[in-house]
Amino acid sequence: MSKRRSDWAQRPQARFLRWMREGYGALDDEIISAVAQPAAQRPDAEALEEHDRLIGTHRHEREMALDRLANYDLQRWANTRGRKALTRLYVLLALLLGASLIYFLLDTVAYMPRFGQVAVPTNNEVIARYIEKGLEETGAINIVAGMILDYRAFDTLGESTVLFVAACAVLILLRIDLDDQGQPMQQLIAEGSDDRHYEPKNDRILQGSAMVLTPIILLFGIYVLFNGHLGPGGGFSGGAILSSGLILYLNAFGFQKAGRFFTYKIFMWVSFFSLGFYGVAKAYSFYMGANGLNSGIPLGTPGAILSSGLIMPLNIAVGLVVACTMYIFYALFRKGGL
Amino acid sequence: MSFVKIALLGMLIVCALGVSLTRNLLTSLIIYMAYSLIMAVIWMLLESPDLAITEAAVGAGITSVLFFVTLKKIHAIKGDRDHEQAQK
Amino acid sequence: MTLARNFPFFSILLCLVGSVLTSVLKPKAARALTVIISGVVLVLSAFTLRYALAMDAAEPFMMGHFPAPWGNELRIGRLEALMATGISGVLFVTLLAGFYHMPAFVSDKKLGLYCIMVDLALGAILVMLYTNDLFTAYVFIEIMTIASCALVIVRQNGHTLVAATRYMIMNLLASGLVLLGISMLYGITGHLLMEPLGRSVRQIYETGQYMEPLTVVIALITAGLAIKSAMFPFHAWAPDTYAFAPPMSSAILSGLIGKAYIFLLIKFIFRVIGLDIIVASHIDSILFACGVTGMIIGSVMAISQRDIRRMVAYSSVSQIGYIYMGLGMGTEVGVAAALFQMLAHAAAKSLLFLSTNELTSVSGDRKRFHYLHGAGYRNPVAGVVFTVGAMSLVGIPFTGGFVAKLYLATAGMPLGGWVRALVLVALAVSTLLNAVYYLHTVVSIYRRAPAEIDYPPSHRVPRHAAAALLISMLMTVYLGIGSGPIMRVIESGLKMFA
Amino acid sequence: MWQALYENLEQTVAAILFGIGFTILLLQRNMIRKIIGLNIMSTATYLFLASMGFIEGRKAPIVMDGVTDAAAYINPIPAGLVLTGIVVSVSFTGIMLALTVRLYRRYRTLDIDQIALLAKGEDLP
Repeated sequence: MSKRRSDWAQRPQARFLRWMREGYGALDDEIISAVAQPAAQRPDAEALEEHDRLIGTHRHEREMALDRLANYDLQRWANTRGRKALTRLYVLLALLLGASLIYFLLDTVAYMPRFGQVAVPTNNEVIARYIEKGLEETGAINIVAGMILDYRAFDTLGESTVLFVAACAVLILLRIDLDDQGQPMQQLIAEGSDDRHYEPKNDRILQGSAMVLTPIILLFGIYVLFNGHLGPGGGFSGGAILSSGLILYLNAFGFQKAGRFFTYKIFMWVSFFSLGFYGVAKAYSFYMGANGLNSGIPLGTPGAILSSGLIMPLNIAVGLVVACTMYIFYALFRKGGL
Repeated sequence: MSFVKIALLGMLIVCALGVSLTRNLLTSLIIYMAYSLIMAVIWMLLESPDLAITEAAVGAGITSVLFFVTLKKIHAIKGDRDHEQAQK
Repeated sequence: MTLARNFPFFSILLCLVGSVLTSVLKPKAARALTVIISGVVLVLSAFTLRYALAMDAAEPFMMGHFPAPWGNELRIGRLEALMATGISGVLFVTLLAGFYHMPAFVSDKKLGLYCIMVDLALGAILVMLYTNDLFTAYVFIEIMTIASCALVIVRQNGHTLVAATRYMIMNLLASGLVLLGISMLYGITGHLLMEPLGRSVRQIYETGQYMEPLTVVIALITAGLAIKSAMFPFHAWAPDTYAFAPPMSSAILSGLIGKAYIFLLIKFIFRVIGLDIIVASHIDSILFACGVTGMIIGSVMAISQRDIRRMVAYSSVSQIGYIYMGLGMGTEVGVAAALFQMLAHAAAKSLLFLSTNELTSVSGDRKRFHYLHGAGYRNPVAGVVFTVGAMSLVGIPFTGGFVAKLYLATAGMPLGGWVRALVLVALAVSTLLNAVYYLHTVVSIYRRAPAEIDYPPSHRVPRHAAAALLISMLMTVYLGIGSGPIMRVIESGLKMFA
Repeated sequence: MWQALYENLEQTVAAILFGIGFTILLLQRNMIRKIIGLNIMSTATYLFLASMGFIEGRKAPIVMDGVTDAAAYINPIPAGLVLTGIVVSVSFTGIMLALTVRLYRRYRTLDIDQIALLAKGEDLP
């Protein structure tokens, strides 16, 4: 390009003026001059006004042309050698970053307290009280359950809320909305968001084993759920086991049969009641605790199934939330609804 | 430090590298499942049965199911597409 | 034992239970409930502020029957109450002014879910303001991340999907760093609550044992929170997210959610680590450098945009730079100035995003500047409000932004030679650049509209929305005129922090 | 240093895994692998956290035979925290996968860079 740069329109002050007037960015000027002819010949504002008036009607087309050009350049650049070299540079840098991160972390680990020792900072008065007083203060045999549902129950409330908010976010992303007639939107189904046409496959082996396994899995899930304060397990694992039983049933028998007992309404109401119960129950206990009042919830005999105050109901509530969330994740991924 | 623990920890690293280095998505997913299961065993060794049961149910179970159903959605599992074509 | 000390807890609980309740309501009722919740939270926070102003030292609030190192705790102090009042006030106004045009961006069926996300985001912000426990903060960081991702993707087009994916990847990376930091900190101190943590960290600093991990912890958590609040070199996710999300979501994301992360960082610096240890580890110099660079580069990027939404989005990067410059000064005065800038930016930025939307919608949803000519006449309220917001961010006297810049400059004065020079030069250059792009926009919305472009018939803005916009404009002006009492609350609140 | 690393073997492995996950997240352009990288990163953190609670020769924190002596059981706090963490990570995995499905449905690819390119030129005539 051996075009003379002495044009008034190319000077910085003219660019600035034009930019104040018209609004395209000063830094994009190069692209503009590649598409459009230089604006004015004579160095005065009147000519610019004139020019403005002339191109006014075509402004939209020009903007579009600029966008197309920029995009074309971008797409072409994506296949050039420069881009490939840049990608290689990025890979190298990322590897370097990862390696240096590992190095720094290892260096830190070398200074961390030794693994498995008694005299580490974490072995302090906090866990002494959890272990020694945990049984009488929370009534739970499983100290972890007592800790997460009584001492640090606010974290766990947050955690159930994480599940709820995740389920809602996936609903936003994947649910196929019904139109006014209550029919699913055809366009979304055509996009392949629904694979209902795969079912029912009526796979004998699958259905037979599901018949046997589903009740066992569900029973085991309920056992883990109800046993959370007595042994390993609790709301999260129990809920996940329950949902895996439901998913197995769904896969073997199809959405129609599963939809008889699990609909969107049921999901919302179960979540509503479980989380609402959790929130209200814990709010009561937080309020009582913060204001120095006795909550008056009996702890029962440690070791009995009906013991340790609120922990078992809370476990059940958490379990229901987890089961519903996981099941609805699966159902939404499969067909965008229940 | 028992031999089993060292072997398991070594396998964790191998699995993590394997996820990145395999070509097939399904393979890397299955390697990730193995990774989760090994993690569950390690938690059992670290005397945290609560974690082990949760990791086995949530990490290796539900997460993998979600991954698989996604792969099915994006037709990365080959059988499905054939099935679809056969139906048409 | 007054009832007022329960108010922070009540407001958090209200948000969480309200969000669950929202899930079973019809969209219209859900919308009303969300607005009511934010209004009630505003009232409760105001009462908390009154209560906090009357007390001598910050109070812990036990979440349960167990005191500090054992159970979760909230903490009620002046600064927390002030920020909660400011943020819920801005949110209330934003919801009033923004909800009526949501149907243009969100399908009716998904409005209920959107309301859930707004409630939960408010709840998470409140928890991060009030909490006294690092792990609780982490859990609610995750809630906030997911909720804010959902705030972006309710508008379902390709751009928001890509922006949300970027946003999620960066933010989850940051969450990972924060969690690693928290677990290392737990490993070397054995505590998760802030008071005992602060004591243990002091002990580590004095004895020198585990000092190396402590430095790494500071780096990890600071980096994580900096990524989440879009500090300059980590801002890559921000402009697209802010530009393509529905305007109300952009206002919430940029104005409020980013501030909650920064507030948590300030809490971490003051209450867990201690300002002197941060200064000794030189992390503050890095924050300072990033802040100053961000101020300039964000403004330059904003100038080069051809689209008004992207311009406002990039200006947010530059404004976050101001906050980090204040933080990076490593003095209490600097942090106080940064806190004031947070309030000023929260008020001005939400107003800018909302009025920008009004301006573009009277111009046929076109965001290029030359289509906006005359938009200030087509919708006079939005024009005036945008002008005031722009003036605040540029730093014209009698607005919040001016006072914030003044405080920042004053805070820079006592610092050593070249740092002081850098502060002043950066403030001057950035102000100049801000003036260039904002005044250009103001000029272009008040230019005569060209006759060839046909604009849609102008719709009436509902009265409550116009009133809300005007109220938020008055808030910005109030921050500029009545800044004295607010600054005194901030300073005494910072004293209570230690 | 090597001796210390060997003694803290769990934490060493966790640090390496965190780095690997981080690198996968940065390097891989395939969304599914990115998500796996995220998961590896978070599980590494959980391993790091859980290893801090272990004390040689002590039992899992489930009260047996009424013994409530602090010297009998390991630290229950990391277990509780990791439990929370696992649930958080399954939630964000769900969301990321949902995003992936939506992106694939629109752009028919999993490569995030290509998706970004396609999205840029999308609403042009």
